[in-house]
Amino acid sequence: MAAPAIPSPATDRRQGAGDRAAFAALLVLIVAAPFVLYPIFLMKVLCFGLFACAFNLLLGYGGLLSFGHAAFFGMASYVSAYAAKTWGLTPELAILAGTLTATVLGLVVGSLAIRRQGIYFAMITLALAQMVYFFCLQAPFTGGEDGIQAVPRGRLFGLIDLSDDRVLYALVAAIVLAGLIAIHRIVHSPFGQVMKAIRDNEPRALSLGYHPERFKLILFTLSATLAGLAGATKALVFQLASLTDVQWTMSGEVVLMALVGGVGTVLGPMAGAVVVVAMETYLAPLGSWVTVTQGVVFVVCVLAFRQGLAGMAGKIWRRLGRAG
Amino acid sequence: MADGTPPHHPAAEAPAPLLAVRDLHAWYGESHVLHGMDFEVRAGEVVTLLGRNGAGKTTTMKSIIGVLPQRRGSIMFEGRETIGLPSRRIARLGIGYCPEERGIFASLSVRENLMLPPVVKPGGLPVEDILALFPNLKERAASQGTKLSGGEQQMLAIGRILRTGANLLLLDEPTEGLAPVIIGEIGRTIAALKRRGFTIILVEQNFRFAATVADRHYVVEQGRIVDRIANADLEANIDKLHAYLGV
Amino acid sequence: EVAVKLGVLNDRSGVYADLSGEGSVIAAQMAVEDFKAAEKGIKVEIISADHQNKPDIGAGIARQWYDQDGVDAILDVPTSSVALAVSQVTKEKNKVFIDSGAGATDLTGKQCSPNTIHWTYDTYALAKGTGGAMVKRGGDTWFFITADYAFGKSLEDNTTAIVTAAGGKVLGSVKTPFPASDFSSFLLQAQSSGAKVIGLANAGGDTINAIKQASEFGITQAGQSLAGLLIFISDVHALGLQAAQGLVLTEAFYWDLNDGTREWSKRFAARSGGKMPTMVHAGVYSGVLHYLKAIDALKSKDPAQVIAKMKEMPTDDPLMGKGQVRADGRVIHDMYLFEVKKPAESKGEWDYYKLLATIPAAEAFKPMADGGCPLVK
Amino acid sequence: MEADTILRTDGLTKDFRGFRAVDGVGLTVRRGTVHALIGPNGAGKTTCFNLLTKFLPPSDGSITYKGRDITGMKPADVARLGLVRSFQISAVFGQMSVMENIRIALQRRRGHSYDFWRPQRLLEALDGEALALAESVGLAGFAATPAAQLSYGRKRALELATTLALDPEMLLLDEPMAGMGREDVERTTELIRSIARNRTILMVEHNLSVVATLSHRITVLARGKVLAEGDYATVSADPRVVEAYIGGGGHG
Amino acid sequence: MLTLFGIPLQALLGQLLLGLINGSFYATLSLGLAVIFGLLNIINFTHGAQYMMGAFAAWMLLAYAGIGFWPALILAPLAVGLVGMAIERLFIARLYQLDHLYGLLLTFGLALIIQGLFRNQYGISGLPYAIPPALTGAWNLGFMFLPVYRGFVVAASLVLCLSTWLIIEKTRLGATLRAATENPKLVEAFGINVPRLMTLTYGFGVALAAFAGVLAAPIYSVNPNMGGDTIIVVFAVVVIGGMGSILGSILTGFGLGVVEGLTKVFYPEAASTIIFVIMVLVLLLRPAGLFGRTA
Ligand SMILES: Nc1ncnc2c1ncn2[C@@H]1O[C@H](COP(=O)(O)OP(=O)(O)OP(=O)(O)O)[C@@H](O)[C@H]1O
Ligand SMILES: Nc1ncnc2c1ncn2[C@@H]1O[C@H](COP(=O)(O)OP(=O)(O)OP(=O)(O)O)[C@@H](O)[C@H]1O
Ligand SMILES: CC(C)C[C@H](N)C(=O)O
Ligand SMILES: [Mg+2]
Ligand SMILES: [Mg+2]
Repeated sequence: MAAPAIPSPATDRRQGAGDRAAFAALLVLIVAAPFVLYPIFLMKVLCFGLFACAFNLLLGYGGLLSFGHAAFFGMASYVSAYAAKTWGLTPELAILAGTLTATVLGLVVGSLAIRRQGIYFAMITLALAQMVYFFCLQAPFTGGEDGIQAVPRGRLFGLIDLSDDRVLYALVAAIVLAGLIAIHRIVHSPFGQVMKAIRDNEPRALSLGYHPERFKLILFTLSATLAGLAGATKALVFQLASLTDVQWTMSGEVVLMALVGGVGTVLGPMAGAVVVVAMETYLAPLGSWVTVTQGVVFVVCVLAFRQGLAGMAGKIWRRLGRAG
Repeated sequence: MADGTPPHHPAAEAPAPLLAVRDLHAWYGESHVLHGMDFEVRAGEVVTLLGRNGAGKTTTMKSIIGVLPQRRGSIMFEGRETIGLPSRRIARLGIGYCPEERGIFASLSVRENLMLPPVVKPGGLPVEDILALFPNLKERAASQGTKLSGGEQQMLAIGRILRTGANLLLLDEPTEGLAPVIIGEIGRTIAALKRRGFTIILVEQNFRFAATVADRHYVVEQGRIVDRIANADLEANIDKLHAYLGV
Repeated sequence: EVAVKLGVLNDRSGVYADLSGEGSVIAAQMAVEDFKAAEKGIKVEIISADHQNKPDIGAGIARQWYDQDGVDAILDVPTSSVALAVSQVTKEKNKVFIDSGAGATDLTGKQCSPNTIHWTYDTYALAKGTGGAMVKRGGDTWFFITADYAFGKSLEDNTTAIVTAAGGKVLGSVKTPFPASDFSSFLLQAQSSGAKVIGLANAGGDTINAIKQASEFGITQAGQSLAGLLIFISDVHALGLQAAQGLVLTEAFYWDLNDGTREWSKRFAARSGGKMPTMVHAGVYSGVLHYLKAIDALKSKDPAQVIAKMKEMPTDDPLMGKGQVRADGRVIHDMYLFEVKKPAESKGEWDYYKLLATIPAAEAFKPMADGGCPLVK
Repeated sequence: MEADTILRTDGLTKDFRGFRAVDGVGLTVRRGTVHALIGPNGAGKTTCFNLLTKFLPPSDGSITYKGRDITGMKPADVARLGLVRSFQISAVFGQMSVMENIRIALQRRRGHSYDFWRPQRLLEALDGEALALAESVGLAGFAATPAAQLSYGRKRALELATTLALDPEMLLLDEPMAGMGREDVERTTELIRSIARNRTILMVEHNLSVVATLSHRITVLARGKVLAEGDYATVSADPRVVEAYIGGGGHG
Repeated sequence: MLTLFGIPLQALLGQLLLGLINGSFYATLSLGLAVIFGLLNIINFTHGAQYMMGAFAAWMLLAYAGIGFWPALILAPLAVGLVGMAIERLFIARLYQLDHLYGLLLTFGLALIIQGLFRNQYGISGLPYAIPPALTGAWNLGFMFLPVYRGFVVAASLVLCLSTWLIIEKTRLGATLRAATENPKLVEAFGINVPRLMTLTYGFGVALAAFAGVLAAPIYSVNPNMGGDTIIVVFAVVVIGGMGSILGSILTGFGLGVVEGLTKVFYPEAASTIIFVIMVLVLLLRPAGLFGRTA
């Protein structure tokens, strides 16, 4: 229906080198940042970064725009918070519980949604996410709009006390890095190749004997799982799970992050998350001007930087390559 | 238009060419595709552009109608310079364009597709004549445009510009994908249009077909006109032409 | 020489931005100026942020303020869910939280904290005021239109208790999605219940829409009365007297109560583009004033000491009058029952209320023993 | 069914909202032949292809492939049985290189398609075979070129190479020569001829000289029905075919 | 008394009527959205903000110029439509050939800006706007008390919806617009001024939203957020009706108003979720919505 304008993943080798360089830079940043910046802020950025990258796995590499990803993020965060607080599970088990919940939910939502395409796909995911939201609003265990508060951070494997922000930071950084590496691997796997082909020309893939729905469903579930991992981790960082995380505005926010960062790049959305979270955090004193500022950022991004931050970085990288 | 009336386009009698293309250059982004095309078409003529795949025939057509904005040089239509005009103004001067990829609109029915281009001058064919020409269209009039078979879409693309009264028709590979019987039909149509005073530029791969309808042929190679052959001389030049076209 | 940093954390862009928002910052600044803090050797800095009515955002900002920005006390925080989260963080970081905007009784009840003080009102006080008064005036059968979230439900529960205790009866209730814009269907249900009073257990835009539509459907003309369980003067301003007339409501403050309130409110209005203060603004002022008094008395800002001092000293200021900070953190002071004037009765732009009754501090709030606060067991 | 019949349809019918595009077509394709399906525009040829490859469900009739009833199958499963199609509008994976295009098809046969946890390097094992296929259609020099940048004729060649990578027993080609210049037409004709040596081909084509040179047997469709069938000489002499399809001034 | 599922039939009738009234807002709003989507391929997230601007324009006309409801019914949509046209020229015109996503994000950003600016200027609680004197009062229908104004709302939106539908589906204008969305270059090459057509269309869709805003002003709170809450539901209406189908969104608008109204009686908490339940069901059973064309 619409011209394919979502920037598509680059094919060439240079991209691989660029990715490696970006991963290395990210690693350095992750290690160095807590010496300069507020660790809780950084953890928030990391969690949202992973969320955005997971979302982008679906959009950038599957061409599927989900407008309901908050459901996986939020549901996982509720389950992990509940598991840690009420069942008293250790943090790693709580996160696992949250993540698996997102996997199952992803499988269910995915199997309904992937039957439709384009805007209809987006709308089904939105609608299903709204139902998840309604469930979270009504179900007693989520604590209504108060959310689940005062979630204990607990001891990792029952041993390491996570109440120190720096220790927790190390854990979060490890989880997020693992998530990003997983995404990178998925994109650059045999499965990723077929996915790329399906995105490029679905009828042709079908005529070659592939079942596009199966691939899409797997991708959807993987994306939901990773989004869940991000949400589950976030619940422990903030010791809170709330309706914000399952609301449709959160689904919108993650689209924004991916767009600002660069759709169709493995790490771009991470950069997008940095920008969006920083904006929310540091613009907060602006009060009611926050939304205006956010709006301006949206508009400018769409009009001037459609490739996102990663796109710009790529351009510069390529120019450097040409010069050097 | 009633038969027997003299050709309605005053330019038909004038000695000046209806369309004169001079030193036309065109670009897609950074790639320079036309390198100084020079040719002209007189009113009432049928002229073909022949050439291999990628020679620049379609690009020439797009430059004339103006859908390719990156162009330089001069294109005079009825004595007016059109190179700086947007395509809608060029079309309004009386040029009808039938694109290579047909450009049938999926969200419109066959009838709506047919009725879409606005009438720009008097003298177009009445709808009934067009439907008589392409009976398939009549039968499928209420279908969605792109549900037509490949060939039917081609008929629709040609049919819809006949209505508008444009006196210069740009037909880009009108016979592609058509059954031989329809190709014959199109040939007769072109001849009829010519008799009615239309001027036609035709891009063709199928030069045997071209030979049946055209007055003159221009050979395009790498964005330039490399030869012009009158139809009458075609037989004599057939070997040369084969060389050009790589047969 | 003590330097304190106050953080006004409230809704600056959402539905409660008018009743709290920038006005609360202005009120806090006025308190600092009126107290002449600088002359007394207390250096006060005020910062502010938007919690967007989301607990995670509110808690995040609170945490960062305490950890990074050296904030000593957080003020206002309308929206109970955010207030509960901020209370949690404040306790963990051992700072001071003086809430003005939120309604949850839990803040000083089951979830009370040694570091939290709840200043202006709560759902119990609202229920007591409006619910009690309506029954007294003969409105003994009720139907609730309740916003489907914790605040609405607690308002309904509290009012139900008061109404039944006073011999009234609740005929039914309907839970409305939050937020909602069309209440006509719910109003119709309320109407066909035949209850004498329709209790609106909601707030902000929901209440405004419900009242506007009730007047449109002629509910009040037909003899039923509306009880807005939480209505701020900003809501009445938005409704206009035509739609709002006759409403009975409970507030902790009204600008036109006495000379003290009038003088302060005029100054407030001058700084906020002509808008009169709500009780939330007044509560922020009152709270900051009391907090500064405690610091001045101690010449220290140590949270535990300051809170102890605040609980020890009686409260007294021109806006809320005399009162007291209870051991559970609840501030008690007089509450007022108002009726919204008819357009003809109003003499000026902000002349909206008629005072019906004053509810003495001792009766207005939930007794400490019933609150279930673990601190005072 | 005769032993050497690979595909057969009986009473195949397709209705579009009251319009019957294919009307009781019975078609028999023999193993190892090139079978052409021709007919006027709108006769139902592409629709037939869509029915055979399950891109459309038939309204009526049955399809038998290698003795198996495939009428109710899914498109991907039909492809897995070795019945593979090309499209009237060229179908390649535009953003992928020629090599990757072919590998996608090879991958389907070799497995690993669902392996999302393994590195892509695994696929390099297929490169040799992919290159050989590219070579066989004259694309050896373009292995790294993104498919979108190929000329029309080369896209067609790539599409064939990709299809061949599946090692299909039977190919359905829809107007493989449409829009090609003379050069490409000749190259592609050769290509199809070489492919046809050990496979069955069913093809739609309006270029009668191609049809005449390549096909062993021809079925003529008109208005959704079979009008005539036989070899080129028989069919082209049939007055009904001349009237409905070839016309007076047929261009061969 | 006759009852149905424990509810008196009379009360049920009243609820149905109320649903229909709400439905007329949905219909008018989703009509504008469907025009913009169906003809321009832009998912207009600013629609809610433009609805709000309509209501505010009516209020401003009254407060600053003393112009009442009736002229505002024409003037406000006109003014907001002009603003919409400026927005289209400046921003949206650059996005037509791109993926839907970009139009959605851009208009979402614009909505944030517009709502933020109004909030800064007028606060959040809203502003009073009275029902025009000619339309006060109510009819007693026996089973309920129907305010005259609500009756007017239904009538006005019905008239508007039907005339819009006729213009778009039954004239060549509509076909031209659809073609222009699909392939603007080619339509332009036929001699049609596509950019101007697009601008006018967007302006028209926006004016429809503003019209709904003026209708809403006397009964809903006139505040900067009034559209933000409705927009998602209106989207759902358009999708259920079939993206781009004008008639579909009109009928679905009214229909969903009724369904929502009934939900408010039987399971009020779910009243805002029911629409999404229906959306999922519809999309699973009918891929292109109730009245949509399959691509
Ligand atoms: N959109 C485009 N972007 C870049 N290059 C293009 C584009 N379209 C065409 N070209 C290039 O311009 C040249 C001329 O193309 P054109 O389409 O005019 O050829 P043609 O003579 O019409 O060929 P054919 O017979 O295949 O239709 C070719 O080399 C082609 O690759
Ligand atoms: N999805 C559809 N809906 C409605 N009608 C259709 C559809 N697909 C095809 N048709 C109609 O069915 C008839 C047969 O179409 P088909 O594409 O099979 O023709 P064809 O023989 O391939 O013609 P061509 O040689 O022109 O490609 C045509 O009249 C076409 O308009
Ligand atoms: C009206 C509001 C400021 C009260 C808020 N709804 C609460 O939850 O306490
Ligand atoms: Mg061409
Ligand atoms: Mg065909």
